[in-house]
Amino acid sequence: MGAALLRIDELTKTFGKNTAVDRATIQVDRPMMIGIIGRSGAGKSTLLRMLNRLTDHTSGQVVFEGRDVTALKGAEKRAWQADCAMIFQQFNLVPRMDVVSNVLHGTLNKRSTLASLFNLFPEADIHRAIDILDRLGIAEHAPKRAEALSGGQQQRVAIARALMQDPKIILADEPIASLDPMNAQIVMDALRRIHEEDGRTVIANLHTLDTARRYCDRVIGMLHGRIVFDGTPEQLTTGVARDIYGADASFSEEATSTEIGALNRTTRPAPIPA
Amino acid sequence: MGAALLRIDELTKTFGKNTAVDRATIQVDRPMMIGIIGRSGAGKSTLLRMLNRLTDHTSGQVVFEGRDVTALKGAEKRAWQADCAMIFQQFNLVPRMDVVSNVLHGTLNKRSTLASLFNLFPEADIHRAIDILDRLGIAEHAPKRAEALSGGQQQRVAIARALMQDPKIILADEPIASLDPMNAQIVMDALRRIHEEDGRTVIANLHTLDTARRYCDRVIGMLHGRIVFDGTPEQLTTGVARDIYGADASFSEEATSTEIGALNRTTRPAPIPA
Amino acid sequence: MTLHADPMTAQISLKDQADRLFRRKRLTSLAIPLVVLAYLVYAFFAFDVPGLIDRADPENGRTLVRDSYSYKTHVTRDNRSGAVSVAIEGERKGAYPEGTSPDWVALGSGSDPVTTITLDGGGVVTFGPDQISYDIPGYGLVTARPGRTGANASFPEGPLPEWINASKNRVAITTDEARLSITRNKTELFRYSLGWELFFFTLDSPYHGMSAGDLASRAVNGEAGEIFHDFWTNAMWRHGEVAWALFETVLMAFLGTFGAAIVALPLAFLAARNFTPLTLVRQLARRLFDLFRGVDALIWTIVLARAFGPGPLTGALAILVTDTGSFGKMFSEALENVDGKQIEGLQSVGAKPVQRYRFGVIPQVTPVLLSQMLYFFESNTRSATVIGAITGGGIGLLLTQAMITQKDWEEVTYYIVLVVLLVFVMDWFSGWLRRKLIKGDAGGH
Amino acid sequence: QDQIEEFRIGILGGENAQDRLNSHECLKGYTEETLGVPVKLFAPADYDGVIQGLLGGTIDMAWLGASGYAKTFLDDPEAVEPVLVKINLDGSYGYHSIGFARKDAGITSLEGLKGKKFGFGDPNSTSGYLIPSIEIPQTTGATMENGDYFGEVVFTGGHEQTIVAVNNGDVDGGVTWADGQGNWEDGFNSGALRKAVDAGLIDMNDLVEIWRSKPIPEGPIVLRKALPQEVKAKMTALVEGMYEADKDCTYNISAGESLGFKPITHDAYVSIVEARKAKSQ
Amino acid sequence: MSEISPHSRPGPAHVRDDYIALTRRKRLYSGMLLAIFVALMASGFMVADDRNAGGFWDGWTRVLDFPRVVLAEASEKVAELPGHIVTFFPALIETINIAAVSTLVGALGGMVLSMLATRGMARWPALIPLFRRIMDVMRAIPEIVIALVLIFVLGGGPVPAMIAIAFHTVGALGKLFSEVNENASLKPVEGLASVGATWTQKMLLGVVPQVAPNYFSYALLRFEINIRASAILGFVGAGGIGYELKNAMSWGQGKYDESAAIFLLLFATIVTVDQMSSVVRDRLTHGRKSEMLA
Ligand SMILES: Nc1ncnc2c1ncn2[C@@H]1O[C@H](COP(=O)(O)OP(=O)(O)OP(=O)(O)O)[C@@H](O)[C@H]1O
Ligand SMILES: Nc1ncnc2c1ncn2[C@@H]1O[C@H](COP(=O)(O)OP(=O)(O)OP(=O)(O)O)[C@@H](O)[C@H]1O
Ligand SMILES: [Mg+2]
Ligand SMILES: [Mg+2]
Repeated sequence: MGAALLRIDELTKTFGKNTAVDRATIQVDRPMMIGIIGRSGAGKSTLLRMLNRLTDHTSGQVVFEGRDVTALKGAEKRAWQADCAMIFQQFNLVPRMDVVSNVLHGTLNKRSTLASLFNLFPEADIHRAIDILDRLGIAEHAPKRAEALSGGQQQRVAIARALMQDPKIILADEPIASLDPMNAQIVMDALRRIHEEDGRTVIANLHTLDTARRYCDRVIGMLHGRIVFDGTPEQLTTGVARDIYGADASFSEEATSTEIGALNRTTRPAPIPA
Repeated sequence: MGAALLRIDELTKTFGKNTAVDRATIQVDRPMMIGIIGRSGAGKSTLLRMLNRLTDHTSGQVVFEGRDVTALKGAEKRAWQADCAMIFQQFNLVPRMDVVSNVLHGTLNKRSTLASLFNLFPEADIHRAIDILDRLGIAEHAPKRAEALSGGQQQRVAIARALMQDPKIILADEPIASLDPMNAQIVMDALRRIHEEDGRTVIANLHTLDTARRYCDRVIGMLHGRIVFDGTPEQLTTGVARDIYGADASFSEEATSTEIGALNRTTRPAPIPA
Repeated sequence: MTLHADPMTAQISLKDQADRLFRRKRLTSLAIPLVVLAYLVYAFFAFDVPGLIDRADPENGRTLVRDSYSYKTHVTRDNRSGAVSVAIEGERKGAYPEGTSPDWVALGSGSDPVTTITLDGGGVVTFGPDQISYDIPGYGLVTARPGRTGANASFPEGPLPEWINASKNRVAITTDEARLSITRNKTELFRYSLGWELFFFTLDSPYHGMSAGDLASRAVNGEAGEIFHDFWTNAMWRHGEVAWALFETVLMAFLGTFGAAIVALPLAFLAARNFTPLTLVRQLARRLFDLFRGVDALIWTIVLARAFGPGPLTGALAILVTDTGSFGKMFSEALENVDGKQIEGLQSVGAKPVQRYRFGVIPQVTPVLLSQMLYFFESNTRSATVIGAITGGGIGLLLTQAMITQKDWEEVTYYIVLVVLLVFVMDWFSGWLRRKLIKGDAGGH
Repeated sequence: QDQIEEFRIGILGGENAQDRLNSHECLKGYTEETLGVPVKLFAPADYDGVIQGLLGGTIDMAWLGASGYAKTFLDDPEAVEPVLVKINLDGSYGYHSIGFARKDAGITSLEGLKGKKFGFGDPNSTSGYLIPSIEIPQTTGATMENGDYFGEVVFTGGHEQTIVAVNNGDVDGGVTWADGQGNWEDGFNSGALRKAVDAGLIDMNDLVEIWRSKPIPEGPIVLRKALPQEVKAKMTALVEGMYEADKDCTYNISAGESLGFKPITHDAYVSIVEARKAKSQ
Repeated sequence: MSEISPHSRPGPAHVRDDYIALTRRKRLYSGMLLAIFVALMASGFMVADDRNAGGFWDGWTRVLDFPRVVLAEASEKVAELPGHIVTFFPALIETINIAAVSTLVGALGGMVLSMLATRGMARWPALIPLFRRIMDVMRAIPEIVIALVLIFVLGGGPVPAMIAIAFHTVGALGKLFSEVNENASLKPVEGLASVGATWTQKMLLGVVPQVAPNYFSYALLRFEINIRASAILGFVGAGGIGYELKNAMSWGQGKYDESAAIFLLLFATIVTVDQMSSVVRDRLTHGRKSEMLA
């Protein structure tokens, strides 16, 4: 894997006078699970959206497997988006359509426009979609409408759609922020398993420290659009966390936690190896 | 105090086949603060609503100061309602109207419909409303809309409305169930103070044992519509509580507690004298 | 603590504040009804209600109400030839064949030339060869000898009651049971009877006057076709044509509404901010919608009638044009309110723009659009009644024409009942369809 | 262009739409027989509906009022041509505009209406508007503007409405049409008053005649000029011969007793056209 | 690392078959639905075209004939337009008055009826279905029918139109209001009931403050519709601008300039009210337009 898998080079995004992402530089050499943490407004979402090309960058470069992703246009850009799945905090499914159809949307880029307009997906794809749903434990909901599912189930449908894309990289923008602790755990477990079993790179924005520690191989901390930390979970001490969150001494890690049992604990839990 | 102040006699309410209140009999000889406890669905709300005549009873009788309250109709019924204030779990204020108006609604029964429609409340009433609000510590919110207040403040407005009625008896249906522990305490303190200072009878449905113990002179336990306990807080042992809640051995008192600090405690608190 | 330096003064100022608040509230709560009242009083006089009440003719109302549930039989004598004819509503198609009459009329014949009419209240009217008479119970006998010199009527002693309107050449007597008018040329008696006469069969049908049981047994014996034919082509009520008219009304609403939806959908994209960034195009589309909407369907009807002539198509097109305006506006609003998250989700998988519309927009807006269309379909059924009155189609034409001639109130009643039932059915049907389609999967497949 | 696929007949108001359609069923049958194409009948709600149809070429034949014909002619002289006119029992082809009022209001002539409310019928009606609006000012010497001679001048919408409005006292006087023959107490032999009397709506004892116009020519049956010559000839012959062939049908289509239809040309309506043109200035 | 719990669930093969069967069925249904709709539209069009005097395909080339004639005359006499506008302004005021009064009366009636027909608010709960039916009937009868009947009894003029529109408005607004009522919280009502308030007090103090913005917004929308309705009723003799428009229009050539002036007035009014009311309504709440144009 000599050359870098993904190289983000001085990537910058400004909204008017406001610099949302400021010369972010990250290099990923092998598939791994990366967590990005930071305060609200730190630029995490903007960074991921630039990777997926949902938002155009201002300057800098993203190179994936030697290809300049930031320079792509039209059909090529869409082909890259098909290779780079994105999972959203609000799931961004089509709520009135059934689960399988939502998953099948992952193949839209590969299908002719006309066939897809009439919702004509090949049977093989339908089977694969159901297999993926089965892998995520929600196959029995296949014929239901997405809106009829709980948040955690919907997020798993979104993951299934991402898997349906057979992507080279999966981006997840706060995938568990709208979920209760129980569902959050299921979703994070699923993402981790996808990384481990399929060997895909997963980059996830996370708003809680302990989730990042628990699931990620590498943690990147952002503050005011800049990358202020990049290391292993073990290197992420409370002091470093305080810097990232720009918090004062009253910062308590539990305050950001959504993990089950956090309320019952009085001592910090031992980090669980990912 | 020879004759009973309030006598509830075999009062029964059935909804279809379901008996919500089953031959409840209670006698109150002097003004006191009474707590009614019981599981959800035990019939507590129905009992209070029958007292206020919001719900019609099926059989039995309620006699207040020698008058058969359950037999009243039309204007007489409304006059009784004016004498018998009710406080609700959800406050039941008019959210879009200001606090003073909400309090003044307590006098509606005494005012002509037309006058109340044109907001022709006597100045003396307005002043009294503000005095009452002041007594409850929320006078400064007087001109605000009720919906702009926090839950605890809204419940105090509801209490103010009740006081405005100058009632002979105050009923409170789970007055603190929607409140956080801090506000719950303020509201219960207010009710207790009203009982003590004005000598009014207060009957409150409560869903937590410790509140009942802490504030009431007498506790009534209901189960499946029947009164299964009637005694002093001291007589209310954990065993009795278990009967009332129909709980199995796993019953733990904290599970029902909302009191501040409950989460921090590991041992049962010493009962605080009312 | 400095804020509450003196709790007493703080409270007094609070009370002042509250007093002020209530003064203001009183003012508004008094002012609004007063303004409304003042406006209504102004309107009362602007509309000249007092004059109207003064002029209103309750008799017209009574005629109307009576006509709506009863019919009148005319017994007419030509005073010159002496011929007597009997006809329901005085119409040719309701005429009794020569020499026949209802049983309360004893027609004169060669031997006894006097026609005797026996009324319910005991009154008897005779049409003799020279003399007409009406024996009015509780009043007396009125006689008349109409001829060149006038009606020549004579009345019992005393002043004329107000229900007799007599002049030299014309006498009209209105009693509860009948109305008799005598002029030089003609004598006519109207007798009111309950019901919608000839509703099922006209006099020339063999089935007239037959009981339901008889009809049923004949229907079973193979006459069902004839019976239905006689009913369906009833010349008095014309059930067949009325049914066609009802159908035409629904047809106008149907074509107009759904045609408009088909036209408006693409235009709505042009008028939606998030789909058409070009302000000029958007404003153009919106003004177009305003024009279509602002001109009422009725006026479009007049404009279109020149090109398409009278008929249901013109009505349907008028509805189509107006509703294109309404739908265009509402659809574009719905499009502006679409949830961007779904579209973004599709964008993130690399979907083409058309695919994004298909899966990100259409499923979202379909239920909104569909329910709007069905609402309009229902209310357009009602509008089509009015439009039909102008373009010459549907139940509306029958209704307004029957009203304008001001005599066939029983037909008016019949049509109103039908219109109301139709609107009810459409209301129910559109509600049912809406629930069905929107709950079912309207978006996905 | 000398072929037609269908023939469309427009029928003017005055009667219940269904009655109108019904009384023309016989004509429809004869026409289908004569022309060999399907025939459709249309009964729009007002004069204007038929006129617009003739102008737009969607109606081929209609029996117009004189003023309606003038309107059609003024809009487009090439649209239609008059072919036949109804002949009254006395051989004339005219009728009158009758001004009338309530007897109990004490009005007996136009003088009595001074400063009062006056009602016309439909603006396109000859007897209900055009002729009285020209002849009445000649009598009164003042215009028909509001407040000039009459206090207020309104359109009631049609003959039937005028009669009801006068009878109710909503307007103090109005004009409508009648043949002017027969007796007042019967509402004359034919016309709008007669229909109202027959329907039991009014009692002629309550009303008085206050004005009568000069004879107004009966409106023509018109055919669209663009029709093939052969069709026009056939239709004219058909209607003209109707009185001989089928008296009942003649009664139906001429709305009462008549001697059938006789040919007529545009010349008979020149004065009406001029009158209407003058009104349009 | 916890496993994704593989509950007891049907095998994917089973799910697959079910899903594919379901999809086929749905596709069939929606295909059928679409086919029926297209067939209805096509045959409906053909019937209408056949029963019309002029055909669609001949007619649409002449669509602009009439507007052209009107505009030609109007532009010829453009100098007279301002004068006409002044002349017809009082008629416009009358039309607006008819709409305003009937909206007011209709809104008041609709308010009372809707409260009587809403569960939890009704004065006589047993009569709820009765009041609902009353509203349905009031909504179902077209204004023009009531107006014509009243013109017969009362004579022409604004009052019959006002009553007719108000009658219909009561039904139409009543239905919308009762939907608003269903979403209103009954807690304040119960709170007022507990102090012994009368029904009127409960409704006006407990319900009206909650629903007033929605009521107001619907009433405004109705006002807009009623202006059009009152203009239309002028066509059948109910006075106002519609009466003037009809007379001018049906006279035709010679008065097309008047028609144009009246039309301009009416159109400007409708657009103004439309814009004003949508601004106000947007500020108050989002009204549902679709249900209104009844
Ligand atoms: N479309 C936009 N237009 C203008 N400014 C934007 C836009 N999107 C983001 N920003 C700004 O860019 C900065 C970074 O936003 P971003 O959403 O990336 O932060 P984040 O770390 O994802 O925060 P959060 O945890 O709240 O999602 C913020 O200041 C935000 O206000
Ligand atoms: N309006 C009603 N119609 C039918 N059943 C009712 C009604 N109100 C209450 N009930 C039933 O009566 C029983 C007693 O209800 P009630 O509300 O009095 O209980 P509760 O002790 O107040 O419970 P909670 O703590 O949930 O308020 C329950 O079974 C309930 O379902
Ligand atoms: Mg973010
Ligand atoms: Mg309860």
